Amino acid sequence: MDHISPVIWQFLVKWLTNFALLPPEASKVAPQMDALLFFMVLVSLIGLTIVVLLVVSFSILYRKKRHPVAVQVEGSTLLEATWTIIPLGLFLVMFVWGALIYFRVYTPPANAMNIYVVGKQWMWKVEHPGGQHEINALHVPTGRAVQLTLISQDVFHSFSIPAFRVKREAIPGRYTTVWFEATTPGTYHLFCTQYCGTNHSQMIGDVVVMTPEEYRKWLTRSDSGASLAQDGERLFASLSCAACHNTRPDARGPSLANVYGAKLPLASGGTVIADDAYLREAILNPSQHVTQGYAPIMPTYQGQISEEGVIALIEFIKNLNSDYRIEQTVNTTEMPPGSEGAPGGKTPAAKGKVKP
Amino acid sequence: MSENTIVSLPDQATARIPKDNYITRENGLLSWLLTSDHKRIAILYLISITFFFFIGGALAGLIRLELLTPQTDLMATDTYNKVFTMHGIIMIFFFLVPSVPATLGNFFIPMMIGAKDLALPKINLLSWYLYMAGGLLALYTMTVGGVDTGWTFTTPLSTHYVNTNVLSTGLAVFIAGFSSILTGLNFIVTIHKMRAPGLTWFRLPLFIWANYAASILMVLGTPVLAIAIVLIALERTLGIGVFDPTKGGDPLLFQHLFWFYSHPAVYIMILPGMGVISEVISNFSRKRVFGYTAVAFSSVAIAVFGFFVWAHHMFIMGISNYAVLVFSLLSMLVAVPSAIKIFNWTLTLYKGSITFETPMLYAFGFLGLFTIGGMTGVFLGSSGTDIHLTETYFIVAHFHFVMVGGMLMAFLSGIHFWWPKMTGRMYPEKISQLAAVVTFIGFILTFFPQFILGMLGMPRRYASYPPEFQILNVFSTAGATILGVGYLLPVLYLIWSLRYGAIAGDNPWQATGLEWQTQSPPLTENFAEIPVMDHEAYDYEWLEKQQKEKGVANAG
Amino acid sequence: MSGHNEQARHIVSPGVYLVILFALLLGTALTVWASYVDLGLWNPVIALAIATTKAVLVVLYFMHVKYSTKLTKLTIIAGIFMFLTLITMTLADYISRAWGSW
Amino acid sequence: MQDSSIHAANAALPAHEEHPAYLRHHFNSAEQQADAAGFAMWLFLLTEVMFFGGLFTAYLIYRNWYYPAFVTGSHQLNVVWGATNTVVLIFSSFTMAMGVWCAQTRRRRGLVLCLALTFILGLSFLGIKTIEYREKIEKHHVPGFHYSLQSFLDPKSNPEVYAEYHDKPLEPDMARHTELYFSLYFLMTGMHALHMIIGIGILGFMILRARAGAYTTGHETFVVNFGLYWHFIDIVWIYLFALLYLISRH
Repeated sequence: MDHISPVIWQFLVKWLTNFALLPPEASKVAPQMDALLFFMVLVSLIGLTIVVLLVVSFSILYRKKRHPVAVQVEGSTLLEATWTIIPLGLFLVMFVWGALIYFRVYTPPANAMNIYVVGKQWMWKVEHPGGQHEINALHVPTGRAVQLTLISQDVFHSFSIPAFRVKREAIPGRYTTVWFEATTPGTYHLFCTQYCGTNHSQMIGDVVVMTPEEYRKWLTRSDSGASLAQDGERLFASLSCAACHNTRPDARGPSLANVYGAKLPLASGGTVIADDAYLREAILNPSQHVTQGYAPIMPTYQGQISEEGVIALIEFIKNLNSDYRIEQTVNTTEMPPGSEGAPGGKTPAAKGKVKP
Repeated sequence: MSENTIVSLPDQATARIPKDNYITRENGLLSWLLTSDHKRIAILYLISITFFFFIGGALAGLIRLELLTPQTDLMATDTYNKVFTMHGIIMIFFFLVPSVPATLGNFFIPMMIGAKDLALPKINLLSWYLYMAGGLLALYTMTVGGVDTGWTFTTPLSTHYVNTNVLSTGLAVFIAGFSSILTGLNFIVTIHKMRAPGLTWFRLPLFIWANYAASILMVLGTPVLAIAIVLIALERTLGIGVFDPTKGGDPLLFQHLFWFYSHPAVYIMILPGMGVISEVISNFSRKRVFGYTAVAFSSVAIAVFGFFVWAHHMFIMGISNYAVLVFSLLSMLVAVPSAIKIFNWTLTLYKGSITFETPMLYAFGFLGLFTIGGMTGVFLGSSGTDIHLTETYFIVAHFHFVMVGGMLMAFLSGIHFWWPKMTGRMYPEKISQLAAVVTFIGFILTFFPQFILGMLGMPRRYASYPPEFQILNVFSTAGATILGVGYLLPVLYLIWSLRYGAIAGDNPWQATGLEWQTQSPPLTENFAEIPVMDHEAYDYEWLEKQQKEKGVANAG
Repeated sequence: MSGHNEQARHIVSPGVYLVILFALLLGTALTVWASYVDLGLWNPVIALAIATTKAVLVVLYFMHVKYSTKLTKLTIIAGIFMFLTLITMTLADYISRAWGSW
Repeated sequence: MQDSSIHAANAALPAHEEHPAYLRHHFNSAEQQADAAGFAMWLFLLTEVMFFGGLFTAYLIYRNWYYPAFVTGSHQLNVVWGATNTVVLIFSSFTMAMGVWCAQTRRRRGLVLCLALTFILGLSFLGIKTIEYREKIEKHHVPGFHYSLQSFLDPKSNPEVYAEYHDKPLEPDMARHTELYFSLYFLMTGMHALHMIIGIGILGFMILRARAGAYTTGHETFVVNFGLYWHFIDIVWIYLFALLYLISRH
């Protein structure tokens, strides 16, 4: 074998020893996905074998030398029906099976911990609720359902973790979600799979799966001093949201305590569940999301808060279990909206505000 | 007649190419550039398409070279992005879409239905000029800096986040779209209005059915692409906001409009190829296509269902989950007619009398590769597995199996099959069989590893990649080299055959189509007198009787 | 052949054109009037219904489709069908997005 | 009376064997040729339907999303001009249809007159459209060019429109989306006007040829097919008028 270049030879050996059809299965959904994939591969192989076997055996049996005169055979309705119905049946099985997996991957369980991901050209910014920030990396514990809430700041990106068999597009202007439960500790690839411009191929990173203890250690190690909700609180104060969203009887806006997940009656009729997407819309396009009983006077914050800022605000609102915290912010910012540019000696500089 | 072939050539010592034919009728460059003869326009198309194919091929070569190593060493990422974008645009809009229809279709649709020309000959010429204008504009774009949006022009990347030549590329695609609309329109009118007496719909060769179905897609789909491109251009220049999320627009709307054309477009590309395969398999097994009606209707079914599945390109992109279910289900349905076709072609071989000339070898290649390509399409149509496989090399491998393994094989099969009719001379058989085998091997080696790469999760459109994917990429690049040889060979020997090929005579393959019942190369008006069709398509017994009578007449 | 020829291109008389013209003008007046009346949900329905009636009149008489071959009629139906497919299937996505995730 | 004239005309056709000069070589009969051309024209109109289909889809989506913006946006359009233009186009469709009739019954003078009337009506349509566009420019309602939200944030700044519809001021986030309405307005009417301009150009060419008697010797295909195109533009406008001008006027 010396006539093969040693480098290639080494490569071959290395590859053959590590040969795999699929990346490691590191999430709970991965084995389910793989089962369907193997089923499909199997069906394809059987189909291909049938076609190839037929073609080869006909080619041998009926080659001109052996079978000089063709016998004209018209079609057969029975056969046509057979190869219409059997593939159709198989495809429908694949459809249902696939739909079940799709349903599973994109329906997070209620108790999932939420991590925010903002995609921008060309990096992934990950925001943990505890205030840990990561770039092009994602640390998650095993044995716990993790929901990712994704959004893009510019173009379409796609957050892909092949080892988990999950992938979701990060869309400009809209939240998308995906969830997984990691099972095996290790470091796995994180890719942006939607072409997003020049450095698309550099928008990659690592997903680090840790045992719950190590994860806890990592969390304390990467503490940034303030949780996401605290960031949101500062922003809430510096934007003077509490000027209207407070608990006074004459408050111009609804109180935000316990609003997350609640069913809100809308001024335009109908109700809506106040989830992340709704809260984001209500901040950026408030007039279309007015709660019943309030006047549509809230100004739009489009262009004034970055996506991270919106995330921090949502996280803040999510954690509002009582009006106490809002009252705190009211006390620190007693000024009408519009004059929030006043020297904020009392409010610490809030992250997430777009500088004019 | 030999035992291994159906080819029967006239006595080479006495045979001559007929003096009066469409090539010799008029001379000079202008007689070609201003021609309205569908056969000459087909030749113009053939030359220009081949030109664009090799440009697209060269770009593919660059892509494969870059991917030989995990790092970006041959070109910078932005260059790489421009290269794969141009590869996609040229191959899709300037090769695959017009390939079989504009060359073989243009040449043979009128002949197969016994007409003197297409219904609108001047429009036909216009569509070639539009095609060239679009193509040259695309090349111009490439020389002045290229474009790096990917052939899908995804918004808001293409409208707000790149500074490259999106406008001129868009214009090129827009113009090429017009060319394709006019070709499709011309075919539909011709097939409806110009059929020879006696040629009913169910006597038409399946090549006609397939092209008819593809033409419907061209006429109904392409305008939507046109408006999508117009909107992109206006969004870029004036900021109309229709696709701009910051202005309340929805960037996904662009993808709806784009894929409304571009999904049917893959059927525009593959259907005419399927038509070629029907002709070739029938002819080289001397049998009527098994289940003629089923194959004919499956073409139409593909065309109709092909319009209802476009959103399966957007399963993970934020369309509603309900839409995902509907489009996934419909995508499963559109796979069925393709399966029907595969089995009908296979069963056509049953009790035939099979020979293995080059067109047949390519057709066998098509059968195998298209089966794989089609089946892997189901992987992507099923919403669950699509999550893992979409946007990876699995997609790349899938559509190259369908487009290159399917369409290009069919195109080469058709070119070899009709070469004697187009030029009056045979191609050299042995070397062309070799080329067919080389192409097949090169193809498998190039694209099969990409399935595994995709399953492993390697994203598409990456200039650099994690090192563990290298070995499969090396395979793929090695295969591409072989594939390149496989494509270069036919160009060389086909050109050689123009002068030195054996004289083919009217009907070297003993084929039944009307196009074979006239001289080769044909007269400008195709037939000395308008033929009357009095038998079914692929009626080899009729042909035998005909030849016997002719033999008697000649002897007498 | 001449008889066949005549049938292929039926000549519509100016009288018919005149009637259609007045019908179209009436439709225009009607649709403007209707838009000033508050009919709630029915406003767009009525506007589109009137517009469609007008379009059908134009197609049938001005464009001679009433007298043309089945092929022409089929072509038009195919076109309208694809037009509606594009709109309804795209809107299906947009409308069902509002239903929430499942 | 007309019927008899048709018969006379047909009888005057040259005998079947001698093909008329306009019959192109690859057709077997003039009838086949006219059939093919007509069918091709219909297919072309199909592509036009799909082309506008993309715009209508965009319109419907954003109208559903931003209905208040679309309503107030449409109040800024002048319904009188819009209705006038509809009437103008309907008349031009009528004169075009009469033109086709003249060609079919071989009335050269009538044909020239009808085409000229259609030409003039077409030009008037564009003229009115120009007036409307100018008004939009003056009010800064052209997206991308100093677009101003004033008419929507403060409807009273626009007394004429306010007097008629008493629009409530839109909230700023909704008012922004009027820009989308006007984008679609300009896109759709602009595409339509572009088709008109092309049509008028062809009409001019046809008038010259018709004066020379080109369409009144039995070969009226071109006039018939152009008529189809013209009526199609009319139909597009009928829908544009209903969708852009008449969203809600009460």
